[in-house]
Amino acid sequence: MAISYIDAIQQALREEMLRDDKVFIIGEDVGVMGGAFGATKGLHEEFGAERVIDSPLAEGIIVSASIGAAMAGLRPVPEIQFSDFITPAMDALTQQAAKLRYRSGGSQTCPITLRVCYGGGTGGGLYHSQTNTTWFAHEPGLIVVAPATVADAKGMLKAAIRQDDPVMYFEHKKLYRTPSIKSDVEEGDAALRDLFKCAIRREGKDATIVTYGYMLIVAQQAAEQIEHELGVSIEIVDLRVLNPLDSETILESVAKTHRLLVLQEDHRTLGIGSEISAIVAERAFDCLDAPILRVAAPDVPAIPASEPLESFYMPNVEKTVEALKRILQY
Amino acid sequence: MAISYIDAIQQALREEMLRDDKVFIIGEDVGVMGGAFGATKGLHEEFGAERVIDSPLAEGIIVSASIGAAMAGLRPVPEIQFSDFITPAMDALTQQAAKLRYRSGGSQTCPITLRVCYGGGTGGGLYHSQTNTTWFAHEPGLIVVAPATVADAKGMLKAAIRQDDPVMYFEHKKLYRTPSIKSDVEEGDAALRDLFKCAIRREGKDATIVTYGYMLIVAQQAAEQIEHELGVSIEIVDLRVLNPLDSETILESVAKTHRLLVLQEDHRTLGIGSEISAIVAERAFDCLDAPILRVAAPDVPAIPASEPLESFYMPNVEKTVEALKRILQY
Amino acid sequence: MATKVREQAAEAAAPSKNGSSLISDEKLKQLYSTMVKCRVLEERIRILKKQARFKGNYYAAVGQEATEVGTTIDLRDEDTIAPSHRDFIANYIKGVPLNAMLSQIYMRSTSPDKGRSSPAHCGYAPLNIITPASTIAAQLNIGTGVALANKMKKNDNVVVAFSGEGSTSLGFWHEALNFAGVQQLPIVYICQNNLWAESVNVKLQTRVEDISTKAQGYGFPGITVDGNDVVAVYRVAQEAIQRARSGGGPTLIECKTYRWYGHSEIDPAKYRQPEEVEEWKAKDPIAAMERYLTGKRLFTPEYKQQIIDEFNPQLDAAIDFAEKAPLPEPIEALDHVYSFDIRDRELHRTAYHPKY
Amino acid sequence: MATKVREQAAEAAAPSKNGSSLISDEKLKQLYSTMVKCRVLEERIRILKKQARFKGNYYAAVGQEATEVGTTIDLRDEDTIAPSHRDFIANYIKGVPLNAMLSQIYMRSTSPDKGRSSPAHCGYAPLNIITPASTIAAQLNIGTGVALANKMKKNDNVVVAFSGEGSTSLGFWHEALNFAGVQQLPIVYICQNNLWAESVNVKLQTRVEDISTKAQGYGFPGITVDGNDVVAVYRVAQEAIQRARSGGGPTLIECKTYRWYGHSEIDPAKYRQPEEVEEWKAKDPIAAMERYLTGKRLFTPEYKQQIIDEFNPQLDAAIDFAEKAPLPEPIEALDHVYSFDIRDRELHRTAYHPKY
Ligand SMILES: Cc1ncc(C[n+]2csc(CCOP(=O)(O)OP(=O)(O)O)c2C)c(N)n1
Ligand SMILES: Cc1ncc(C[n+]2csc(CCOP(=O)(O)OP(=O)(O)O)c2C)c(N)n1
Ligand SMILES: [Mg+2]
Ligand SMILES: [Mg+2]
Repeated sequence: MAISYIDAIQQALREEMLRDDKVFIIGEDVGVMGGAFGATKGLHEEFGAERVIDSPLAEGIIVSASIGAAMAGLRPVPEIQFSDFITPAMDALTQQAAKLRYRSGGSQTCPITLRVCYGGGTGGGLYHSQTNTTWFAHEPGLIVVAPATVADAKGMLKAAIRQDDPVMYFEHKKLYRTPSIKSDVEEGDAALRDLFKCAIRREGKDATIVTYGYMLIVAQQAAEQIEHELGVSIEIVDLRVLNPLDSETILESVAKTHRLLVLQEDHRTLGIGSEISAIVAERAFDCLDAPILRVAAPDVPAIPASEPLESFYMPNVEKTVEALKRILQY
Repeated sequence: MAISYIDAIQQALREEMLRDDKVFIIGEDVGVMGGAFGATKGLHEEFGAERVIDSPLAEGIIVSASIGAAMAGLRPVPEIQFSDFITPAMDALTQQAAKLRYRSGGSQTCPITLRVCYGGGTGGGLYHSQTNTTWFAHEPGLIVVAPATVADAKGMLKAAIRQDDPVMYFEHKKLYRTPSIKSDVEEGDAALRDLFKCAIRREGKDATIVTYGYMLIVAQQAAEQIEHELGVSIEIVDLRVLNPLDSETILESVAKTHRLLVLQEDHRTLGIGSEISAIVAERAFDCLDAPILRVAAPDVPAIPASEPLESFYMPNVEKTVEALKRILQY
Repeated sequence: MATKVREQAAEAAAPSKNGSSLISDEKLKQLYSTMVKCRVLEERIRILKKQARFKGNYYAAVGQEATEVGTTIDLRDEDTIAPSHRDFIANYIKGVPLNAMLSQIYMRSTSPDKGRSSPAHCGYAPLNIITPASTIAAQLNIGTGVALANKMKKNDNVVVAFSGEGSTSLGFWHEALNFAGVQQLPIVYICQNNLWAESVNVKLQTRVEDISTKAQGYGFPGITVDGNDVVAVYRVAQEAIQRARSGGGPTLIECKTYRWYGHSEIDPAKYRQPEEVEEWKAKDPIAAMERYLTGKRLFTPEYKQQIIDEFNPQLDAAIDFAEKAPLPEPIEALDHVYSFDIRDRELHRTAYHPKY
Repeated sequence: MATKVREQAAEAAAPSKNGSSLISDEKLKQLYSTMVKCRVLEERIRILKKQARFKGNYYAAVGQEATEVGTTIDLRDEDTIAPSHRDFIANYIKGVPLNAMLSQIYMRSTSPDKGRSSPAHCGYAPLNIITPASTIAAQLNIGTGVALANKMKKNDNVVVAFSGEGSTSLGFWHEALNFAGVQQLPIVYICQNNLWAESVNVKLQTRVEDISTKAQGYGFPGITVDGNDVVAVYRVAQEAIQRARSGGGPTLIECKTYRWYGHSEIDPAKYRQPEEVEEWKAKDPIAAMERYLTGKRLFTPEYKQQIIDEFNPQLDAAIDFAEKAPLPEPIEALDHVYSFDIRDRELHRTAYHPKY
């Protein structure tokens, strides 16, 4: 039976906690309440307060205590309620988790899986809509993933918990209950999904859209519309992983289509699209028949709350189609 | 008489404190000791503990107290002793300083000038060599500058203190006392330098190197070597400002030389070079006769302390010349 | 340095040791009437929310009015307050026009922030009210910086900074109070201990009984007061504000109180026992003040009705104003990023320029 | 819950209230001899630095040996320590081989971290010593997580986490202690209050007299002890470690002590008065212990000489080992980023692939 993105997350957590009693959850409101959005629903009742810890209101210790627990052999799955509030954990993530293995010459490691709820378009406003993936995609030592499908939501979370590295798992709040993406998922190990490769979500030959997260839905709608309008075919690459990037899959797609558009919810400057554009301009220059365009939010500090401001901010199908036309007709 | 980069910083601070009694300094060891490197030498004696505040060991409050003081009409010049230790101030910088004007609809502002000592190549190791400019170059609302010359060190700091926006001023520790860049500087307002444009440090027609900070020296040496070897001419663009970027100057240079190399001390992924490459691939595609190459550090968590590891890590003249040849002979 | 840990309401209501006189009848009535108006205001906002007449979330302080009123009512325009998501009504108490506040609720172009922040996150520059981020405790640190500026400018303005008990777990909270202690800043930290941080009970935030104990680690007075006794809160706050104005340094005031409703309008608050809620509703700060005033022959039901009847039309007018006010223009999303305009750059940067 | 603020050396040296017996003569001599070896070790490192025989900086704890030895000496291998930049010698006390420690100083491929961290930042996985970042206080938070794991695993291992008084100003420090209090974790926080954080005096870090007072805000015992009295430190530490092992929760121990030299080997420490330095050198923990042992007829100058004469050859051998040990291969800079290898990707990613 088809389940939602957030149910897939809950299932993954439950299965991994049943499989390995070293796995535990810690975060704000993850226990009694089952999470601000319900991702940990029922786990407190099933596994108890010892393994589903309602932490103090302090993201720094949520992550750094997880690092220490992971060093000591446990498999913590901490949660950041909103990506907007990840800043208190910035040192724990970039200076400790990302660098512990490196600074100890491989003798000390911290396999944590940090779930981060992110993304806009829900009217959440300046501080309940942020992305902030760039800060961490920039940090070697961290694995950063952002599933866009229900199967990935479950399978990548399970794989992340089993991965011997610190993993940041960005879950888009607007995908949590989107009916259109609901799908069946497998159980146990069969549900595991790869943690390192991009996925081709749609085959095409005239242009490539690289995107991730909720924007995958926008990309698919834009592709359909323009294929219908202009009779072209668009390839869609779902990044899935933001760090370390799977350059090969992207380069191969561009080598085939000769045109690239990057679609990101983040604002333009130094979003993940900048890196993808740079990789292609560096390594697949000869394959390009048009400039690499980026459809992104404008460079403003955050997503304003008032409806007209938010919709002006968000990348959408219309903006994507327009940009696609520009490179197709170039 | 020619002065050093760090003396230029000290002069700028002193002149601005004499000009405007709303200007004050706050940070770790900035007072009695005159700063870890001597940038605030003599100011505590001259202006007293009230205007040169030795703060507690807490970067978060150093920056956030400055934000509040700036809101109340003062002109704080806080200091972060090493960019490696800026993480406790991540919220203050990205969620408060960068967003205050925006979230208050322009009714509240915080003109602070945060001096950040950054950069490697001095044997400082993992935690005394970091760059971390990407985190802030990604944040609209912040102005991020990184002077590479003595005149800019003085003039941009003075201009930053007078600018009605939060400015992050990244000073490269390896430039502090480099004899080769010592130069005369002007006094008072005459010393002011622009805060928004790139500078062409060397005119050329066959390829453009875009760089900033200490790497400007490397770029110049590489350019000389290759001009001598191949009889070509290289244009060097000194970014000076990392946020908001001056795209026009870069695009014009590439339109002239048709070849672009970005040289950055930061590791490759999502360094400022990614954005520059993306801008050019997006807006000057037709001008390009070769792929856009990036000379950058490898994607590892930080700069290791042991000498062979550090020199493997650092971008240098040899790596730059090799990359230049690749695009020139393309 | 001696640190006071508990102050009883009774004691607080009596003439205070700093010799200040008893509170005037006028002031007592003002404390009461302001609480009533705040209650009416927030209960109305909750109805508007249920009617889906505005988007976005709201965090009601219903049940905590004594704390908001007792701490804020006598502040000067030049004094700064640093509110959290919970302290929308502090804006009203400090004197923000209802039209501006309701425009904030409706996120209209007429709001103090031109529709950028969420409904409850209200600031107001003309009265030195810091526009809050959602980041818990961040307002304390900025407020601490304002206090530093006041000290450097040698004026006698104070800062009143609000936070909840959950906020005390954050490093920000610690860095702010520690710095204020070292610098002896003119600031009063109001911690509204309403027992819950979303679904998390105070027992999971800290091992201490009284949040005020934490002041001992910073070297300035910490006081716990009955946050539902507006007279006690007022007295304690006045003493702390006086101390701050006269260079005596910071104070941490813990107000033990309770939020009647969920964390926000979308929170059913299933994590709380109904008994607990009932117990605290019985300690309604408004009813308590009515008993106190009745004892002093200062209260009649008619008096209360009169306050409400006078306030409702003002509120209706403000709601009407806000509902009729225009939303921001979409393009305004590009404004107020820097001191200079970026519309042009943003509107044209994506365009491909064949001129190259 | 009652919080103890001061413990006198004398009292500490006497049989402690938890009935534990007097400290054996053997233990007293071990405390002394270990301090002597630590002193010899660090004074030698300082000479090597002056001779420029290794690159990078060093942060000597000379003058603070009583604190390092008294807290660390009786820990089990399974116990974890979280050192700061100042606690290099804690590695020796816990049992790290000198060859490994000197390799760290020389940043050789034979160092525990294969030459990545700076000389003083030494960790050692086999003995559960966390490799420190330079980020002040960060080791406390990671150590707190290890304590959480020990609690969850229901073993009786403890964590001893070190920090200086300057570290107490950081939010990290607060979040760690607050969480340990809520969770009643098996951890002992050792704060070495040596009066200075680089050039900043403790008076500018906090308004309180005793750092141990801060424990009151976290609901567990805080104790201030004479950090130059190794017996007092040992006794107080043993009590705290016992309490932690038996599920009694965390303790904050403030050791009042002093670093004889600059913050690091490049710091002339001009910001301190010579009198202050002299005063503290007169309180040399080693000399103090010699007096104490002499009173017990356990000390002779020959005994001291013997300790030094036995230790020096070991030290010489370790220095020789380190100086002869190879530096890391340049390419190793690409290792230990992830659990998987990235050499290939890094070495080839910049190359342009005409295959497209
Ligand atoms: C740094 C940060 N983390 C998490 C949140 C999400 N959040 C919003 S309010 C809240 C609880 C606040 O509790 P408290 O401080 O007691 O204030 P109250 O809501 O009870 O007034 C949380 C966790 C946030 N806004 N900021
Ligand atoms: C977060 C952070 N900020 C600044 C520094 C630079 N720094 C290194 S040691 C030090 C002083 C530490 O003082 P204290 O905690 O008292 O330890 P001590 O050196 O006295 O042993 C400072 C400011 C740092 N390492 N980390
Ligand atoms: Mg609360
Ligand atoms: Mg110290």
